[in-house]
Amino acid sequence: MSDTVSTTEKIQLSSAVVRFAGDSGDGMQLAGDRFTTQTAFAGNDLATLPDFPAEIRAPAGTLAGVSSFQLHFSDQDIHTPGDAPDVLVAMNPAALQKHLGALKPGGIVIVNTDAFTDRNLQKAGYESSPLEGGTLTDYQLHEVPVTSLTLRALEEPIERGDLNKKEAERCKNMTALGLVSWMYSRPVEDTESWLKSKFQSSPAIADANVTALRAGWNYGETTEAFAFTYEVKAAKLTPGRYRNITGNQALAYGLVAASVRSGLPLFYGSYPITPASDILHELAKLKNFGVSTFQAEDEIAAIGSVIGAAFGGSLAVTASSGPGIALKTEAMGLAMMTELPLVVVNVQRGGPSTGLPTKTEQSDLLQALFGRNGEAPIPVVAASSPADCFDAALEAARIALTYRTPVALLSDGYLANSAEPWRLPVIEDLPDLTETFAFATEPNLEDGTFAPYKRDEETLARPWALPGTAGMEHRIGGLEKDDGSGNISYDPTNHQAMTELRHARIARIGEQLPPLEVEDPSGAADVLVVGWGSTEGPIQAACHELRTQGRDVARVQLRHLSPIHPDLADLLGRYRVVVCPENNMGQLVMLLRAKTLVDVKPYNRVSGQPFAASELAEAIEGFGWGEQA
Amino acid sequence: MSDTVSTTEKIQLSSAVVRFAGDSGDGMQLAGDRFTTQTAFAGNDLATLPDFPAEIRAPAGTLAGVSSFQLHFSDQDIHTPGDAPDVLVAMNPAALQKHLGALKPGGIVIVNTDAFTDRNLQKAGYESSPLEGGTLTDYQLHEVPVTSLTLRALEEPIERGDLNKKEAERCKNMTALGLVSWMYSRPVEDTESWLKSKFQSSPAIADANVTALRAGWNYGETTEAFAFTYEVKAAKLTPGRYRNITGNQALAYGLVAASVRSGLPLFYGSYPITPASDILHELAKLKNFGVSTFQAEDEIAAIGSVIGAAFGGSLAVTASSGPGIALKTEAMGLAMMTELPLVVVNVQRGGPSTGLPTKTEQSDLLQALFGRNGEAPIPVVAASSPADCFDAALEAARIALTYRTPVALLSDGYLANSAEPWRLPVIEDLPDLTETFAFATEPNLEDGTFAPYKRDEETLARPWALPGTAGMEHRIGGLEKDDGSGNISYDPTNHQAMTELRHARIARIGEQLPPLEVEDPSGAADVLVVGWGSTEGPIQAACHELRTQGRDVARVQLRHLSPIHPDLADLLGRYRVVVCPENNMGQLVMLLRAKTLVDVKPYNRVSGQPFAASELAEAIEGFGWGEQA
Amino acid sequence: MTTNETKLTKKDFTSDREVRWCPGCGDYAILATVQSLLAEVGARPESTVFISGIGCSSRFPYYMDTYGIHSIHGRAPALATGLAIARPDLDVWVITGDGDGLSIGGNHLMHALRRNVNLNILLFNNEIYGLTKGQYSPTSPLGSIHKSTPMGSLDRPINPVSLALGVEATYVARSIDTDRKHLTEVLRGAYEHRGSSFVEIYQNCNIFNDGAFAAIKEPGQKEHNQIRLNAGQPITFGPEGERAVVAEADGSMSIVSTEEAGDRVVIHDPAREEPTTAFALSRLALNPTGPTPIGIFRDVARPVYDDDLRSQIEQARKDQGEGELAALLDSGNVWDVL
Amino acid sequence: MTTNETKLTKKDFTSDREVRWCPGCGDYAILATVQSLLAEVGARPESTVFISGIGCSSRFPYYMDTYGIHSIHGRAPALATGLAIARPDLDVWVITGDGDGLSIGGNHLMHALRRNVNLNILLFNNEIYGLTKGQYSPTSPLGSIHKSTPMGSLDRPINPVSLALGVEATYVARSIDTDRKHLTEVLRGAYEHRGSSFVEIYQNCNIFNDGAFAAIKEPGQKEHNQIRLNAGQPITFGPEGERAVVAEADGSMSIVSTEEAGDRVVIHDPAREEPTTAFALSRLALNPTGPTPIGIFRDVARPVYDDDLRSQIEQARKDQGEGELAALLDSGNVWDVL
Ligand SMILES: Cc1ncc(C[n+]2csc(CCOP(=O)(O)OP(=O)(O)O)c2C)c(N)n1
Ligand SMILES: Cc1ncc(C[n+]2csc(CCOP(=O)(O)OP(=O)(O)O)c2C)c(N)n1
Ligand code: SF4
Ligand code: SF4
Ligand SMILES: [Mg+2]
Ligand SMILES: [Mg+2]
Repeated sequence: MSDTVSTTEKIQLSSAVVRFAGDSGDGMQLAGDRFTTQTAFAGNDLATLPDFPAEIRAPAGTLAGVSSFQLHFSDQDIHTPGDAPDVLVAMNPAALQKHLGALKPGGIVIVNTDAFTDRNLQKAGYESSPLEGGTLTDYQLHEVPVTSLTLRALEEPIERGDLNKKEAERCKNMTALGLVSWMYSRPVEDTESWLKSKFQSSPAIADANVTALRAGWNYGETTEAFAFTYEVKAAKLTPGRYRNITGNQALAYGLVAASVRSGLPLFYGSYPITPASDILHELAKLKNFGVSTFQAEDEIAAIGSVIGAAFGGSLAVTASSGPGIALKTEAMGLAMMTELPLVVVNVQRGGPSTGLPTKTEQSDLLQALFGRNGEAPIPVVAASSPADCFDAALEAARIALTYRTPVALLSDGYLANSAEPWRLPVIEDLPDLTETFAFATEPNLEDGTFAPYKRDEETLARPWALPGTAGMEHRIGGLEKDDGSGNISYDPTNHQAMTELRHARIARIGEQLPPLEVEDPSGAADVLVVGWGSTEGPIQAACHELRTQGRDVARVQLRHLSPIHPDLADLLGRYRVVVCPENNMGQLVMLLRAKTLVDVKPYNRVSGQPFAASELAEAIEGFGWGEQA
Repeated sequence: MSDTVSTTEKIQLSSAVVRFAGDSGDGMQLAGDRFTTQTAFAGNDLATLPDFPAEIRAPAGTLAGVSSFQLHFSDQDIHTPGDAPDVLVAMNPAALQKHLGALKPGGIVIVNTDAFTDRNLQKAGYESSPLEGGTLTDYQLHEVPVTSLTLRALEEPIERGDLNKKEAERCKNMTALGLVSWMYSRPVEDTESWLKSKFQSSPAIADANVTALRAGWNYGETTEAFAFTYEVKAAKLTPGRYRNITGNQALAYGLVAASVRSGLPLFYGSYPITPASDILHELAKLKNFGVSTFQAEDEIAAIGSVIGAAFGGSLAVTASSGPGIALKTEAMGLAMMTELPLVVVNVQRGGPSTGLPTKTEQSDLLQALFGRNGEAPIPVVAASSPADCFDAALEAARIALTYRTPVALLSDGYLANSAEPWRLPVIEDLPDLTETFAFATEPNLEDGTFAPYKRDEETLARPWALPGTAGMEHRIGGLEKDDGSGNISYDPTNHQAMTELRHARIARIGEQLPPLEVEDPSGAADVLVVGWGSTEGPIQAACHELRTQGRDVARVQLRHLSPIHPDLADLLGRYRVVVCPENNMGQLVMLLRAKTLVDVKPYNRVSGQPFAASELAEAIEGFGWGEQA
Repeated sequence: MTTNETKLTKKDFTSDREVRWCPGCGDYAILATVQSLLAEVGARPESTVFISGIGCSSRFPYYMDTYGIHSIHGRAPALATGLAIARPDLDVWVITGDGDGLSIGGNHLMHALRRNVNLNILLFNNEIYGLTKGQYSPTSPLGSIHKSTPMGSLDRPINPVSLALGVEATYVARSIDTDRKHLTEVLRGAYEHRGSSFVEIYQNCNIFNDGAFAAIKEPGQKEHNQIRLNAGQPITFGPEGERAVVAEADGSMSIVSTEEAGDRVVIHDPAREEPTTAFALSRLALNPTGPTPIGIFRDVARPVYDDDLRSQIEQARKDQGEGELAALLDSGNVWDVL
Repeated sequence: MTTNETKLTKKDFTSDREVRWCPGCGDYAILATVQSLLAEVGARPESTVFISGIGCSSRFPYYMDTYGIHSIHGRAPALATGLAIARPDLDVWVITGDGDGLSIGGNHLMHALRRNVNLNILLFNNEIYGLTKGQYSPTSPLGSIHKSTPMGSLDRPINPVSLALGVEATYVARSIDTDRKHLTEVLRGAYEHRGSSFVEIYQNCNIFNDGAFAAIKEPGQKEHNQIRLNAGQPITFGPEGERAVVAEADGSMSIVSTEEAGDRVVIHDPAREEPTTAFALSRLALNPTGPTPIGIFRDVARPVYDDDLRSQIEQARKDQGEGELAALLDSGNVWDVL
């Protein structure tokens, strides 16, 4: 603390990482959300990483109960929620205990001293207060009595009886937000109006929160505790209208977009499971788009209902996470066998078994590719960022409708809950899905009968004839069928032919894909990083870091995991070293090695967290130029 | 038909292939079974291939209703039910229509002329009778009025009213058996006594069958229709006591043996499904071995019950086929996570989805390896012949008990229903499974508490403490757990460590396996055939064939698919060409290529039938020495 | 129900597939009855869908010249629910067996019934697993000796009608494969009922469980054992109607002689709001080996799940207006970058 | 039941794990009651096993210092069945929720009950999916507005007691999380009952569904709405017992004033062989928003699946003699090669 009078000076930064941490009850997610919006309005590029404890509330003050929200914002475009935070707001000892380790050396720690009671210290596993003694000497410690600040600011309304002490105390997250907003020169007006509308019903609470917010800001301004404030100028983002969006929301919107762009009603049958449930909640609100949401009795019924709806002509979608997908595998085989278009979303979480429901992982790739009985190939598509979930959903729908097949769409817990700014697309520019299919209404055989498995030459898709269409009555099912007529067939050669055909259909999808997009600014790279799904951000950031260090590295992120793009084998063959980082034990690596016989190097991490860019850069450096190379 | 009087002469053969074919109602499976037993008693080595239509009875006389049984017997040891039959017995036109194509050029066809009515011809899709016209000129046709022969032989008992015409007609399969027995100089006494005991309750029926059997024999002897009879001398089999056994029966016995040799009661929880149901039926008869069989409400409940029983200290086993295994995948993840010993049998059938329930296929390998959510590695073991199902069951139990893990045991429809002579093992020579485990009864921590995940250094197995043991109370479950204590843990580094540990456990199994057994008589082979499961017979036969043609070819059949034997990569690397034939689209091939980066050549066939040795020999020749090489 | 256009015949509902049940199987009779009924009530093949699971009975859709799905074991009610929600214009039938519908599929059946989705569910009860060649099923009598139970089955059978009533199914009936007239009437009721209809059909499997229903099918026995439920009629049975069903003080039902019953005899009313009485009737027989009620146990009008789901969509459109994609994306906190 | 050795206390059944339900959750009260009961009845920790599925309620086993499995969603009854068959010497308890036990797990629950496996099944009914943060469940009242049903739920709730009686569960009871005395008695009955016991426990989820059971929990309301079932007692309720339950001529039950009821008032008898009366009682309330029966609906002795399974094994041993592996392999058609 400087004891000499001095006006705090404003320091310009290119980017900053702030982490709010506190008890589940402290409203850190909300503070983080608001700080994110303010930051977005300030025109920065940003990425967030919420991290909350497993479903059930842990006891207040304990380590298990700590909830945190990290925001990375910059005047450049960025790809990750950031590695080590510059600023940590710790609302109680447990939050400090859990997150101090992550903080940048010399970083700023703001602690709510009021919460550092013996009881709380003990719950957090501190023998003595870390505020005394050496624990924090390497950091810039700011001791702020956030709770009492808040209560003092709200004395009047409390006396007036507009709100009770408990309610007043709950405003302390706004006090913290106000202080941090001041530190980073973030206007709070929008948050004020947001608070007013959120608490319309109880103006007293609204006012209290606004007062607390301002109290926080003023504390920064008036006390001289803070020597500096910071400013991160607006990023040069592509012009357009933006909003922040999480992966689950983007995925839900993508499905609605697919419905609108295909003209097919969206049928969404699902059974709740973390972290996929929010897609159901989101869609349940959009009934005015003609969306039918069905909360089934279990995951099998959910996909069953979706197969029925697809047969009836809906854009049919189900979603779950690993354990629920396991239950759907038999029915996915039926959908594949009956060649009906539907999308099966897997918002992957930490496995195996019940695993780590609230953590992220990419370990269901092989399940998506091979987790069915028999030779049952289906396309697999992955989303690579929160906003990309929107496009990935459209692409999954496009493939399902064009080729009449179930499609696995992979997201994960990180994408599902993190947010990033999203430039709103122009509706007319979205793929026109009405071109992907036409319902069959006329018999397709000379003899005037209908053969439900007589295929389209180009796509190998079978005709989609809807119940209600006279003259097209037909029966489908899970037994092997005669190609063309679709009648049950036990003929050995037919089974061989059909099996090959079902593989050929998937291969056909690949043949009709646009070329792979490889990022290689210098064009001189001889090291390639291959990724899929949510690792794109970290990989992109890591490559960026390496390039600034003069390393020529190229990267390609796979949208399609099945089929593998036909050009991929050639591509991999062209590099000296190929590295594949995954949040699993090497699932894509296995596929790539088998298909290309290239010695692809795995870099695996299953900690329930996304990769840190710096860690990844180091690993790639090692494979490409270190001893490991 | 020779019209000159001549005593039929006896021709010595090294081996022969006979196929009985007729309507489902004609009792061909029984005729085949009996011929098999007689042949076994004659000391030949043999292999059988029953082939019946899908579950429901098709209308009599139709192609769909045809049921057949093929027997290959020899004075050498053989490995397959044979490719093209030397003799085809066709009890009706449909049987002729369906099977004539398979017959050796110039082979013998015995038809039951009585069944060649216009109605039946039409049902079989014949415009005109194949008996007239050129259809059969390339074969040795024997027109035998089997039905009327039978009825004539039974005139008396019919008049006496001992049995009615319908019952009498049903004996015609014995007439056919008698004739073929005569052709191959097979004594029928055993069959006579077998018939007597089978029809104890109705002696009239017993006598009728015996009479028909003799009538068939005498027909051959007295008429001069047959110019030759044949003899296949006894094979030089290893001395010992033999019986014929099917894969399902051998597997059931193997499980009972594992129970006896481990001292653990066998708990078998299952839900019926073709072709696995017979294991349940077999075990249900063996209650006096202390076997508990539980027919659950579905496959999920079946494996659930098995997990519960394993927790209680039983040797716990469940079985199903592809579609049912799909339903078990979530629970298999729980078993893996709770590290309980149990065996999950998959008697594979034609897939995908409901597929071809009565046909054989090997297409559930990837499902067994990767068909679970998250990183959930489990050992996978495969049986390679009907009798080998016994040893495979013991091996699966050994691994489950030693390493405390669920084990996938793969059989298939061909192994399940085919029979081969089995030399009875000496019980004492069977693995002693009591050495694989000891129940934990004492706390394993200094502080006198019990840590259910504190592992054995050597096997990495966790202690198995049974309910009922005071002081060892503990809780397990599907959430990620702290290594050692087993308490729920969301700690990132612990999750990383546990994930690696679960993979290490499986690897450990491989490190403790005996060396791979490679068959390479000349020791000069530079072509290797890698196989797994029921392809062993055909591969063995094909290699034998190639060697007789002077081709040096080696083969290795994998008992363990997970973990892959640590020496395998080296082994594959040592050959010029490596070929892997599978009854799927290349599932093991993918695994081998990924793990070894060796360009293993796939040879795939999914026709619902096992490979024909000759076809396979040709394919291997092509890869090893043809243009493809 | 679809409007009647040109009058169709049984043939119009018969597919070109050769029927492949065992000769003598009860499924043949049911198939014929359903085909005739559909023609008679003026259903349209193109607006009719049969969805089944796996089992002998579940081969049914292949023989109907309508739309159909032969799905996977036990899941037909789930597929049918999705289709019924998506397509109010269709008549959706579910064909299931005692194994398919009560063993592996029990949960889906139960939930479809409680939701009262607009489906007609026919359960072919042969008290056996036919397709897998003869294991006991959830409806097999206690002590049944079959392939997997050589010493007799140990679990008490499910009474499908009691189960359906336990989850308040709105149309619950029972009939017999070969009693064409009775089966037709019961199926007609199911067809006309909006919401879930559940019909248990006793079906003889002459290969693996022959004669399981002799007591209520065979002349000489059936006269004594069939308790025919007729709306508005007193529940009496026997050759001369000499036996009657009465309610005891504790709400249970028992069988007494008709004169002893006097005016205590229960008058059958399928329209009772509460399933209690119907439940009591269903308890008169656990397996059809003695006096057994057949006919319509319950037939009440209740809100239909899929109808209500569609009305919510309409309501939402009224309240919020037809959804606008651009507006949806452009909602919440947005900002412009110039 | 296990024999009582040294007298244990509640502490002996309390594990060292920190209990992690939300403050105020009804699960705490149930946990405490179960722990005390086990000590009181002389159960042994080592012979007691708690098996649960997934849900807030299913975390229960972690807090018991007994053996336990926190299994997967909905499957606990299946695991428990296997364990009960394998180990007659154990007390096996199943802990499940309204979602775990009636939604995804409905079929296993139903089959465990009809088999009458020796289990004690406790269903914590909070009419909500707690763990997944508040979606409606199969017991949520029609029209419930929760995360997945913003315009209200459309499916009629399951009445767990009706369902259990529909499959003839042999011990069926209902109690309330915070009514320690009542809950203890009902659980004691379950513990002492051989075969499947099913206990529905109304449990308040104060985070996502607070007050769902106010009508029968809150002073001022509960006196009017709790219909306490006591064996041998007439079924009357209300502050002065002024209301009574009577059976109508058609077997259904209704509530009338006690004097109007006179001697028509139903005398409660849980031991009735037929579930009909108990079923009728369960119909008095669909959701506990008005007069609702609590207590033991049914308690009858029936053959127990796992006991019978073990007797068959004993029987087989008697009849065929203890199995001999060598003899088994050496059976059928064997021949010697010399
Ligand atoms: C997932 C799955 N499990 C098991 C089977 C095997 N299976 C097919 S039908 C059937 C039961 C048939 O019984 P039921 O439903 O009564 O029909 P029925 O044949 O008697 O008409 C079984 C167990 C299967 N096909 N799929
Ligand atoms: C296979 C599977 N599907 C879904 C889930 C997600 N899930 C966990 S608990 C639960 C429902 C919990 O509700 P309930 O059983 O009533 O328990 P409560 O939390 O209310 O005590 C769901 C849907 C899961 N863990 N596994
Ligand atoms: S097995 Fe039984 S149910 Fe199946 S078709 Fe044959 S007779 Fe009918
Ligand atoms: S969410 Fe509800 S049920 Fe779950 S712990 Fe919290 S209060 Fe209890
Ligand atoms: Mg059946
Ligand atoms: Mg609940």
